[in-house]
Amino acid sequence: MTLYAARKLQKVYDGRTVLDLPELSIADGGMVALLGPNGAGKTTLLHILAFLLRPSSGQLRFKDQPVAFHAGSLHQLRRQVVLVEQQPILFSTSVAKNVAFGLKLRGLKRHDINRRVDESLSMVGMRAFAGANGRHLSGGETQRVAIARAIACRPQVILLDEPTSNVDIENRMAIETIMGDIRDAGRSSIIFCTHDVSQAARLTDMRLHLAGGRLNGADYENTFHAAVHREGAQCWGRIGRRFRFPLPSTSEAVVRVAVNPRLIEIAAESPSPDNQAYNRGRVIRMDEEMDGVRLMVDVGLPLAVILSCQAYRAADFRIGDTVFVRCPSEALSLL
Amino acid sequence: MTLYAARKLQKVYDGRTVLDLPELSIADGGMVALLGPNGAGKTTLLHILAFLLRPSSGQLRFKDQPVAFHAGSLHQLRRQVVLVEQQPILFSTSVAKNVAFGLKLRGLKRHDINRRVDESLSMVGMRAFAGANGRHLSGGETQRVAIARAIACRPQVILLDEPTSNVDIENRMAIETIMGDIRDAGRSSIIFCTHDVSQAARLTDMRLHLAGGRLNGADYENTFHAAVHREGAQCWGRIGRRFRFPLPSTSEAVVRVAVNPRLIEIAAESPSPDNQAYNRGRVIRMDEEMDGVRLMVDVGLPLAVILSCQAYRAADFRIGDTVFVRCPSEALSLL
Amino acid sequence: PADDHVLTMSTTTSTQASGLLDILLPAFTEDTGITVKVIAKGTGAAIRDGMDGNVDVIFVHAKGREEQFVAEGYGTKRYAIMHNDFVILGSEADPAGIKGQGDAVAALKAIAAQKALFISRGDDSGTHTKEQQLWQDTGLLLETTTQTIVKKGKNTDIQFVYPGGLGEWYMSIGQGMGKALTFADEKQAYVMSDRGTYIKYKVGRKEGLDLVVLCEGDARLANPYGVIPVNPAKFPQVKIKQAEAFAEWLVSEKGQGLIANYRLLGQPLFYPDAIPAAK
Amino acid sequence: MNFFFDSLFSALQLVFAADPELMVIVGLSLRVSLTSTLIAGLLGVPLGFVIGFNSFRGKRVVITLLNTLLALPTVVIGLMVYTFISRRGALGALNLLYTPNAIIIGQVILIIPVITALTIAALSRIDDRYRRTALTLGADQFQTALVVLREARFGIVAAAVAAFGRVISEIGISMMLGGNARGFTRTMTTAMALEYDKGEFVLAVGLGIVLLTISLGMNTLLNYFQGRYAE
Amino acid sequence: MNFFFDSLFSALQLVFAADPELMVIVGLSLRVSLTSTLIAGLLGVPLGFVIGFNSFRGKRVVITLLNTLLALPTVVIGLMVYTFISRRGALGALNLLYTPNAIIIGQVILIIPVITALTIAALSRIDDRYRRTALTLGADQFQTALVVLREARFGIVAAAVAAFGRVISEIGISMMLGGNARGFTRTMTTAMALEYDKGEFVLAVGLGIVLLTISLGMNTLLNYFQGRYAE
Ligand SMILES: Nc1ncnc2c1ncn2[C@@H]1O[C@H](COP(=O)(O)OP(=O)(O)OP(=O)(O)O)[C@@H](O)[C@H]1O
Ligand SMILES: Nc1ncnc2c1ncn2[C@@H]1O[C@H](COP(=O)(O)OP(=O)(O)OP(=O)(O)O)[C@@H](O)[C@H]1O
Ligand SMILES: [Mg+2]
Ligand SMILES: [Mg+2]
Repeated sequence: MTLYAARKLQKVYDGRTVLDLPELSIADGGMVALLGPNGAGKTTLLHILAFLLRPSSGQLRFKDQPVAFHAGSLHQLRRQVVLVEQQPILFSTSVAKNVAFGLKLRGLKRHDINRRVDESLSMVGMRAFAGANGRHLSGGETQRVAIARAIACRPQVILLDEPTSNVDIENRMAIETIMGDIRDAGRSSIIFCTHDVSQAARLTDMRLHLAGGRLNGADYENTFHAAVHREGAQCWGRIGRRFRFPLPSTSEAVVRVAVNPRLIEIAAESPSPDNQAYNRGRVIRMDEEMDGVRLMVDVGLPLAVILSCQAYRAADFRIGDTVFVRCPSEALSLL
Repeated sequence: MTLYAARKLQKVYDGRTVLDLPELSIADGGMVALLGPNGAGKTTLLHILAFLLRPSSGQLRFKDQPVAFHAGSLHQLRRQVVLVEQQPILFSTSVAKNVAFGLKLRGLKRHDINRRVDESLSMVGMRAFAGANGRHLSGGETQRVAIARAIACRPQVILLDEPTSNVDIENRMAIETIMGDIRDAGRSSIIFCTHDVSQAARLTDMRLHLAGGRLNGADYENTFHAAVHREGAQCWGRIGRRFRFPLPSTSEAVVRVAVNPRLIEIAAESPSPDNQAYNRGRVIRMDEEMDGVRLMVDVGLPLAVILSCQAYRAADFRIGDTVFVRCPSEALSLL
Repeated sequence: PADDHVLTMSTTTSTQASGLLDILLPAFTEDTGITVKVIAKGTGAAIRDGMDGNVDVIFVHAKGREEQFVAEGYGTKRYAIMHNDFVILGSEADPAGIKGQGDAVAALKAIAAQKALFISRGDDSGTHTKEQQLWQDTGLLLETTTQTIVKKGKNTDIQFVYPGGLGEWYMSIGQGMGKALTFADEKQAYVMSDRGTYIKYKVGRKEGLDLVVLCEGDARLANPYGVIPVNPAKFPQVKIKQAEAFAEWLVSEKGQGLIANYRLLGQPLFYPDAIPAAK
Repeated sequence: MNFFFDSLFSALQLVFAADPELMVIVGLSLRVSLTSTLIAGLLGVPLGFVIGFNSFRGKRVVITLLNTLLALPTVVIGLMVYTFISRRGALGALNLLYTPNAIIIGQVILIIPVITALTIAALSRIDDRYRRTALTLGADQFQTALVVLREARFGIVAAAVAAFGRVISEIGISMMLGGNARGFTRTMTTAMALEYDKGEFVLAVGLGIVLLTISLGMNTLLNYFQGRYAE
Repeated sequence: MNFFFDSLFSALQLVFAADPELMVIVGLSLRVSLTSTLIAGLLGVPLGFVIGFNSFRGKRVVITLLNTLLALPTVVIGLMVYTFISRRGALGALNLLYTPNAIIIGQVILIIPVITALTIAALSRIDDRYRRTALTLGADQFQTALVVLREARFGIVAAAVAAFGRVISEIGISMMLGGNARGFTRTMTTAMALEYDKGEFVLAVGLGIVLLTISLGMNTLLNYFQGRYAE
């Protein structure tokens, strides 16, 4: 079953189209990460998927049924989907009552409510705060209570908008574990936004990349503004202070490019020292990815390069090594 | 000159001491990171340093002058310090007017104001939004404008509360660059909170670790709740599902421990397979640190281990390698 | 207008509401160049205004209290200007059967005997004072309530006299004449009113009244109006010259004539007292 | 000053004498004002919600009209209601005129715009996230309104308090529709107006002080319950 | 209904005849009410800020007292002011009684509690981050208040509109302190009261309709400027 299927979904604010999805389909029972730069439309999309925002045009189907955004029937749909906002807000009452809110609405018995409230708060490490006033919590505490409040409802779909942005390291792990457990138990589908690419990689097998309101295959991780200049017949793009790469001809002065981290060439030594397409850099970080290793190369700015396991074993890069990277034209997409 | 010097500074809410600093001193002209778990008191401290919150007791000196929190003179002090809140708010007018606000108050000429507004917005990549309404921006956009609004004032001290929590990758880099430039130019001192340890490591040489309102030498990075159990005479702590380590005797069922990442022992093979103090793990990430390399080892939860450059070169760990880690008692602090 | 060409007068609402002042004042201003600033309120409050020195002259209808006002030195002299008369009104049905009754006291007795609904203004106005007198003349057993208040630091009693049956058939509404008429009309009850207001309400407006005059002509039903300049000996700022000019003008042939000729739909409302034959 | 002390002492005497007539008047005033405030609240708060929560064409026009109705004079309300409920009016048969219920009808009309306009203003600054959060946690429209109401309670209580103050101190409607009949429809304010007309200023202000004392009592009670509720 | 149409047509006739007396009355009403609202705003809004912004012992008591003053009857205000400005009063020499200024004094007293209480309510839901942000960007107390005021403008304008509605439709004070002297202190409402006294109900409501029209005009203007300002 498809959980969500959208066609020609658009959201327009003051004439500006901030979300524009000709086609989108999300399967039931999985965990999906929504990635993309600020203003990409991630929050807007989540609000629509939570049935809280009416799209300007287009169709949305939920579990194969069309969603009628103007009708009163939304209430039934909303019961199945809970959103945790990017900057969640707690009702100005106790933390426990905040978490109990959705449970009371679902008609649970007092006893069950208390149990679930305790359970959910323990999961996010906020049980000690059950009696505290929701308005006086710190940023990360608030975020964690909001997550507890959502999962306590055990909805079929949980939408999380940057759920760990203000959460400390220990609890970030705890929340990722909760998300993984929920996915593994198949209880709920989870869709979440994040700027933490490795978090997305760790947790999900489906990642949607939004930019400028559109879905694109291009990798969000290496999305940059590049200054364009011309040397003879060749167009060059420059990112940051020194990273340069050949560009297809363009008349713009600044372009937005996405560089596919899997198609970047990386070598321990420059094949020809004069080749301007090769940029010197240092390996500053390495991360395990689902099917390989992500290197972060400092070329004046951090560039992600993903190597397959074999390529990584073969090349044997170490932290601090000097490397040379080149962006072949097939790695580039102009946005 | 010391920028801030605090003695016996406390903040108490409803009988709970959320900040308790017997002694604190921050030098002028540097960049300081404030680390610590949620609810540690980071935001509270920043608010006090911004002269926006009155401590419950104790003394604060700013540039060697005592700060009189009850007096009207605060206005003069506040002119020198600008805070960007954890969840910043923009005035409900245009983005440009938001950024111009502090400049107008400082009596700049219209022309200079426009220039600086442009400049600051460009720095955070929000120039295209100058005319947009501040209330309708996305989370990351808001955060970036708030940073532009603060740096436009060119204050002597900039306080940033998790400045990049909602910012996308490209702009996170940009903001780190701006912070670095400001530090390098020696224009302003910067004090910022973050949960991103590598960001703190990259940018600063002084890091303050807060936990439960107190400064402690223990490393924030490896701070965990550990379940205590007893096997014969020996006390063991367990973190997550399987990571275990010997503990000094304690009567608590759960303790909070900090594990110093520089004192953890790590080896490619377990010295004795039966030694329960050795935990099997996988290297999932490596990061360049100021004076070494940080390994992230998945032992059921991510444990940071910092190696010196030589040790790293010598051990030659790779991503995906299986390793064995042990926490000797000198690496542990009970909090 | 310059300050000494403005005269401030407090008066009862009836003189204003009847429309008489709209005839008198423009003529007076034309003759003398003096503008009159009219403050209309309840009789008690109007007299009070004079006692507080807020006005230069008062124009009211409560003969007893006016004489007391002069006697206590607040006013210089009472000028008798005009009178109209009171009538007792009721519905056509006339449950107490007082139609044509020439004796007001007898009419009230009949109403009380029938316990027919009677609306009293109950506001200490000239009309109310007159009504209370008539009730006293009936010799019926009257009731009194007393309230004690403090005035100038001393306890003072305020008394309120009414026939038995308050709230049963006797309604005390504490409002002006017009409102008492509306109230009585609504309840089809008996009410005592000055003729001027009655005519104004009965025929002067579209809504009309379903009340008719049942008892009239008793000498005790006369309703005299007086004008009293405020005493400059008490309040030196009083514009005594203008105030006297106004009073003199009202009792002059011109003023008396205007009063005599003021008619509403052909019915005279007031009868001049200084020159009864004025035309 | 003398005058003020006279009034104060008169007020004290009235209260200590526990003048039965005064008690009746006070009781009526309270009953009428509380009922009007309650009814107007039950109508005006939801109305404010409907207007404040939804965006529709002409919303600003509706708000402007509401603001205009804040200037509805009591005489107009009194006369309009009068024409309906007087003997000759459409509802004459109900015999409402010169009863406490007539006052209530007029006062409700008087303060519905007040409560509605102030409810809208109170809602205007309630973070939209409260509404969204309630909805996403499974609340229906009504439950969501309750959540927002809870957050806006300070403003809405202020609206109700302002409305109550307006009606308990109101004279025109009580006079015109109630009729100030002694023992039946005489309220604190019509009694005061009467004493004023009679020139008994001390008594008028004395009654006013009694009225303010009652209002103080009501507000103290309210404050007490708000305090307990906020805990 | 007939009655209503009669009144409507009378109102139209009054307006189209551009009766000079009516113009004077309308002018005075507007001048007095706008002045009172302005003065009360200049006093009440800052007062609301001082109370709302600061936390001090007895704050709740102060708010309770303010709420009590919302029930201050016009008769009491009228009489208190009267005793001060009447000839015998402390300020008798100023010759204020029965002038438009006397009305303004009384009306200002009437609505200061309204504006103050509603300002406090409007501030209660303004996010404290606005204040902090203004302060940290270098604003002094006053500039910070302006920032918060700007954010709370909807609520504060609502307070001012409610206060304006209150005074322009108010009768008691205008009557007692103004005296309803034709050509001097006759306002829309006292004229209405007079017509009502005379039994000219149609004319009274006609005047009321004119008054509402003026109030509509004022609110439309306000809405227009608010709209422009919000851009
Ligand atoms: N109510 C609104 N009116 C006008 N523009 C809006 C409104 N809400 C959002 N936008 C714009 O729509 C775009 C998408 O916003 P959205 O919040 O969905 O971004 P996002 O992907 O969640 O970004 P972030 O990573 O910063 O949270 C932004 O550029 C924002 O300025
Ligand atoms: N007004 C308040 N009343 C009561 N408790 C408060 C108040 N403000 C903060 N606290 C408590 O003080 C503690 C410290 O809060 P603070 O906001 O300083 O934490 P923090 O270190 O910034 O956390 P985070 O990483 O989540 O932002 C928290 O536990 C919080 O619940
Ligand atoms: Mg977002
Ligand atoms: Mg914080």
